[in-house]
Amino acid sequence: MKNWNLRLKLGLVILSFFMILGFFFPLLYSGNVTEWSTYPTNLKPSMEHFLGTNSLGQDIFWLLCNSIRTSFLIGLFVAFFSTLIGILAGLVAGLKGGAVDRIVMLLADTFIVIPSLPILILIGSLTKGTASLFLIGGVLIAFNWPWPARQVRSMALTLRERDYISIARFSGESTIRILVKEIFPFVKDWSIGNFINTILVAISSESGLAVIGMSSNSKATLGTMIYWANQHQAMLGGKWVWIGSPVVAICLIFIGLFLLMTGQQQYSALRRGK
Amino acid sequence: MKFLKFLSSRLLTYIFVILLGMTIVFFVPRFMPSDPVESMLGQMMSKSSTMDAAAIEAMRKTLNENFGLEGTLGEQYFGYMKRVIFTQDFGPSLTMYPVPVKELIADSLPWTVCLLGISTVISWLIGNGIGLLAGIRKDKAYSKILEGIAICIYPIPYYIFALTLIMLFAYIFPVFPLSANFDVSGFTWENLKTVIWNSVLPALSLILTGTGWWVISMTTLSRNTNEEDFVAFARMKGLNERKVISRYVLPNTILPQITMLALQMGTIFNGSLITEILFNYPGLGSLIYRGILQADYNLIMGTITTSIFAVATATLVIDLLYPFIDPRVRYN
Amino acid sequence: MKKSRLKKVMSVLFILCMVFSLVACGSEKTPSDSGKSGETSKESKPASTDGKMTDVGTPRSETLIVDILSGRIANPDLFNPYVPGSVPMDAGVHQLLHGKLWEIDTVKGEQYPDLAATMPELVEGKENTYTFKMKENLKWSDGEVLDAHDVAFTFNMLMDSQELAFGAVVRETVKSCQALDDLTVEIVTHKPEPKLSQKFGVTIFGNGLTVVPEHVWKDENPATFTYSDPLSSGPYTIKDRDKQGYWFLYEKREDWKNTAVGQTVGEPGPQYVLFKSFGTEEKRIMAAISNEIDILQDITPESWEILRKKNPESMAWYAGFPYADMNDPCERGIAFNCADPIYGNANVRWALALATDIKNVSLATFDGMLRVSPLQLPPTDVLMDNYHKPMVDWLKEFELEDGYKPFDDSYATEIVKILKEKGVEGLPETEQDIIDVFGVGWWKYDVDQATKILNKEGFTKKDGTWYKPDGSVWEMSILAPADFEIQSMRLAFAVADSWNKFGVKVTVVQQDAATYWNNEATANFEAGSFWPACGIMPDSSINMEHWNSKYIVPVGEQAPGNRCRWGGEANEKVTELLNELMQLPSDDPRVIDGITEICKLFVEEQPFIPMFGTSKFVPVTTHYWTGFQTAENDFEGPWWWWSQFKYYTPHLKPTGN
Amino acid sequence: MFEINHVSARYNMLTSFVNAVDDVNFNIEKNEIFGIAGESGCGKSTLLKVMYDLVDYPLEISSGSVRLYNGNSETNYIETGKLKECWWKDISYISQGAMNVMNPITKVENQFFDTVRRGYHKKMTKKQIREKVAAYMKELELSPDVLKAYPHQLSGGMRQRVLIALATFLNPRIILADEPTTALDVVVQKDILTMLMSVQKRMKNSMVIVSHDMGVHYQVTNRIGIMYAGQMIEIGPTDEIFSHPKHPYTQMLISALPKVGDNSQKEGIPGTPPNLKSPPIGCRFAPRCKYAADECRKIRPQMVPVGDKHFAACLLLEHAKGGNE
Repeated sequence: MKNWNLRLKLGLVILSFFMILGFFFPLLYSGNVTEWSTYPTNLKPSMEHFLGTNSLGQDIFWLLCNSIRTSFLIGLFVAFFSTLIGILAGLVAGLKGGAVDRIVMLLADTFIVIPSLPILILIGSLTKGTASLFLIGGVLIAFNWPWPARQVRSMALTLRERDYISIARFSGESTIRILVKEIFPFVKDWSIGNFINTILVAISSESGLAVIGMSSNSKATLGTMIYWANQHQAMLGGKWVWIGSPVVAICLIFIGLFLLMTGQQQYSALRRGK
Repeated sequence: MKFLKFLSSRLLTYIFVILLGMTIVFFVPRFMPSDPVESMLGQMMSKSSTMDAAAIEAMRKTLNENFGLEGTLGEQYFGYMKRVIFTQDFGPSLTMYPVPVKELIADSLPWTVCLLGISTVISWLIGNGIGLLAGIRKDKAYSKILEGIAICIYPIPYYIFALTLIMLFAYIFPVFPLSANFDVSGFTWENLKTVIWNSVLPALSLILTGTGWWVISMTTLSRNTNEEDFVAFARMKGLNERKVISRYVLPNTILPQITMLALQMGTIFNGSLITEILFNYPGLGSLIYRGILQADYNLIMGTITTSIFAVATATLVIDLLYPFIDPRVRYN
Repeated sequence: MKKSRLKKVMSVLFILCMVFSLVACGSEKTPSDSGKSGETSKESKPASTDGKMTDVGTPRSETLIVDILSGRIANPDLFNPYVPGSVPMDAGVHQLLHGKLWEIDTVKGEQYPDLAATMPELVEGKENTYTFKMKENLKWSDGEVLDAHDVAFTFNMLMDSQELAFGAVVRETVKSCQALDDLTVEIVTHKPEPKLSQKFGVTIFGNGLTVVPEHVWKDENPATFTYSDPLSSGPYTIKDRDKQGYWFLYEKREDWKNTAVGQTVGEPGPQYVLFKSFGTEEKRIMAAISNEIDILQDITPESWEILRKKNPESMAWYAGFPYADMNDPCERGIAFNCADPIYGNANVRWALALATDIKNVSLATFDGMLRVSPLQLPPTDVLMDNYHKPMVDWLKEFELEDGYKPFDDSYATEIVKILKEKGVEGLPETEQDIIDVFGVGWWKYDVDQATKILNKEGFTKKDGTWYKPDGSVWEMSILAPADFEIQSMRLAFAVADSWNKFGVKVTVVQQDAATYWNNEATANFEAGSFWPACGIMPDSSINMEHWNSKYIVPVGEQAPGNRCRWGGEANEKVTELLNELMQLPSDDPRVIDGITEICKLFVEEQPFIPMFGTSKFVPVTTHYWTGFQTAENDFEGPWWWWSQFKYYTPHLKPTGN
Repeated sequence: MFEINHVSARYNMLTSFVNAVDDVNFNIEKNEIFGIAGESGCGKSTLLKVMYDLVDYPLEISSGSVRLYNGNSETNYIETGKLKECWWKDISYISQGAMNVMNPITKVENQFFDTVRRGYHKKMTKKQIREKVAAYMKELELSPDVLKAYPHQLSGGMRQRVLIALATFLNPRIILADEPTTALDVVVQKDILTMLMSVQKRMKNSMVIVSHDMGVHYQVTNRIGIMYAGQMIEIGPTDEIFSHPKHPYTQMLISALPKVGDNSQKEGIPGTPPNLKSPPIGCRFAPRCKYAADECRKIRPQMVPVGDKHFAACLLLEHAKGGNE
């Protein structure tokens, strides 16, 4: 803790701030945040409404907290699984080669070549606009694992040319052990980067869908929050808190994650005594 | 020999990928709970409900015949595959009947390719430049600032970001036209200027938001490479910093980025939906969107197949070229 | 020095690709516009806000700029009105180019002849034979005469062609059509058609029938003819269009005197009319604020608030609250799938109606700028005078099975009170005005009565949640348009909100047009924010015809009408009444009584719970043009997307700016 | 000719310092092979870095300096801080583990090119360089087509050879080799060592070899310095050290070596080296030394001559000497 660098600390502060907003505060609010005309509309920020209320008569603060939670969950869910699947697939493909490689890459390529947004929109209209966030998450995973897979594979391909890997392989170590012990360190940093980026991709894809009304608009996510604000011309109408808060939230969450990532790299670099 | 073996197997994959993709694209829309005829009638009725109901029934029949939507799914599927593979013909657009989908795509393609291609390349260059700086000069102030800016812009939801740009530069300070005008009757220097002038804002929005990811990935990559033994050793050889970076760090970090760029270049064939909607830009993205909203099967399949083909080709090219760029990778 | 070098490299690359971009753009352009070259190639320059020239090269002061409702037009060269995918009518096509046989006066609620000179009349002695006269010395924009022969040609062409969708509509009704002389058209129908002018003339929005010039079409195949340089039978002719389909430029005809509008009203004001799609709502508003657009199509109340505050020269229908025009011929509400065991039960529908907190719904939907309607007919001024107001006494006395009187005439006064508290100014004062603006009243918000009814039907409520008779939780989904027809969309959310509070688990399902209409047609819904309740003339029997029981088909099949699958006794009565009405001429006194009866039956059964008339914010900015119709100057309604637009143009005068 | 005077270096771990090299002081003569021995972690590699002036964060020199004299003059020398400029020309470095020290994506010859360009041959054309390099490779009995290969296509031993060629190509006056033979199998080790020796013989320059393997030193070096816990505790001619090790630690090292025809169980060195963050005040070996007396734990021993060119730092030895007089 004591010799953590600034980035690491800052990142953790920002993230934990949002974690608290997203996972603790919602517990304090009993009502249903998405319910309309719960309060008078368009109130200025005040003691009982920290961020005021919006044109739908929702309390922006509580809405924001819940939105942060949902978006966080989507982001983590998607990022975790797509990165995990991607890395494993990529490593296995890269190291085992042969049929395994071909099959994995065939799948990966198929998903890479199919444009994701149109499909997401298709799904959107398929599921009649009530795409459960879970489904959206699933689709996002399906479209996001191939990228790390390819990347990691090309890394693995170069790695497996390095002597000690082949040594390890000839000395009969199990692939898993090689993966974990010899190779993972090399793809670690990239993977963390990818993980964090995927969180963002997930969050912003969801809000991208939401903006064109294809997400599940009755649920509270940062995306749908922006959607409703847009629907009510918050930007031109200068309802900055309403439209601004989710945007700022997204940015800060990402920046927090990013600082965390780079900070962690510096930290581990220092540990390695480099 | 090895190469031929690799080539053949890779080509096989290539073809398989495209077929698989096309198949998915054929079936997914058909699961849509709507069909083009109905949507067309629906929109007519939403405008005026005076149309005699029996007549609508008759209308539906005529349309169905015109669109060739009879026959079992199987028949339609194989018919479609045959058509596309052997004649590269996607048939007529249903909502813009009888314009052939091909023509629609051909009209939008140059616009999309031009805008997205250029902005992608630019953001790639800028992004990697900044990323490299930030990676190897992590202690310098300017690299931190550049990186910082990129990091702050990148996560802003595109729609909001683009909208802000419009509000800023077309409304509050009306520098650029609010409603872009891409009319080009004949190719003249005048028109070219107009088009470029009108493309500035969309391009800008794409570049600024696009740069971020390149910065991030390049920073990480170059940082790691910078810590590799051979870089340290190069320094020990007393090579000056510029040589070390240009000969050792850059070549080794740029490889994955090139892969990514190639893939990106493929994906531009989806067009960029929100950009095109926001900036009235006549590209593929809005075409796809229209197709989906109005359940225009042929249009959906045409546009998406095009992009599938493009991306697949891009990946194929990478795989074939990679061993040339990176000696460590062999064909196998 | 090392880093500076690096920077140099970067900047050089940057400049390089900038240059490249110019070249690339240039070379890319050429193919995209090869083939079709614009009629007049004009120097196009970036849109200037100085107001001197438009970006299509016409003087701003002589150009009226109108928003296109349909957005970007896919195929700007396909003007054949009878094939799918042709340039949508509301892109200025039927507003300015195509005359119709009969137009509608929405203020009086009557049709009047447009290209025709008379309404169709039954020929004495010959059954099912109607004749009407054409106006004299009408001309096509190419100078050729427009007369009865063109009309006859159009009808016959449609009947002969198997491909044309609208042909089916004509064949349904018309047996034969011929020109008796240059000015007289004779139509023979299969069965008596007292409402012929409503089938082939405008009542709402426009009409499928577009008279086409025989001398151009006679040698063409109507199914494939693109008609890319359409002749005009209206006061304007097309001058230029955007290859990308974002705008169409129309110019006044020199021989405007040879058009119906010219003969009956006078010379159109604007020399040029530019129909242009500005894109998303934000951009349309920005354009209107900076006077880049003169006439806006639908916008949301929020947008109107912004526009009103930021551009003092903008105005809507009413000068003060509620600003919006409320005479739209379709009313909004919640329709039910009566084929569904739950929602097929009229009492359940009534319970839901009583569980609707109409005032809050109104506020949440359009900030209270809404006129309520308890009837199956939209609360337009005309129809209110003919039905809503006369029926108030009956409504007051109307009882449910258990003798409960659901009607509550206090809505208007109540909502005005609430709005006053919210600080809204310029509200109507006198009781009469209040009712004219906000409607005659609606059903009580009486949760207890609703509960009573539901309990009687076997529903049970445990800790705030309703359970169906079969014991399962009562979940319900309301279909709503996704990002079109904003009012219906919001209404759905607001009603869902109300019913959720009542204890029904309601979710709103937003769908794009295709899915939305398809689900309605196949009864693949429980409830939906549809609008199967339109009307414009006192005789709105044609608008109600689609409730006819003959259109009911099994769930899953495409229903040609009656998409609520509303059957049963009451519907049979309605069907009988409709069949009679269809045989009566519109001016027959029995028409009003018949429709009143139908309305009563709908009130009893509520297959569609009518709620509000549609409030249209279709504002204009008066920086360059004046003479727009408003509540004070109401020679017509603000129907910028209707074919009668051409009749407004003579009223518009330049401000000289 | 190459002077290391009272150098101390440490790693800056933000909150604490690790004194990896503590007041080390010795000379390297012309035309000799000097070995630095000691257990891993005793700071020998760090010392080598300091000697090469490869000092950057977190490593820092806390005192002393390194001087490379030109010829025999006393005044004309290059000192720590300036050494960088004559890297590869006057002083070169053969690094540990040759696996990843060559740019993986360029041919071996290119690695020569930048080196050569570094040297006095700026004006040379690629062709000339190629010839020169090829010739040199022949001298070292390396086949020239190695130059056309990519690093990953070479065996570990071959890479190490190339590396040596690379380091000696410009004929520097002193060559530092850090564990040149680790991670190579015995046979290859032998070749590498012979190669090093022959190169040195031809060039008549000095060479410093760091290795934990006493065997290596026995075969190659003329003189050895034994390091323990960051300090130089004994310096002397190789055979002297092997035949009469003076310092108890050295004695243990030597006795731990296998000898021909002796199968008795070898006693390993008990205990572990001290933590360099807070080293003992007195003799750093005291905790593990079986002869250690109380004062050993208080007073820090100085280097004392214990024979011809042979020095050791141990209180016991100091007393022994005192006794003799």
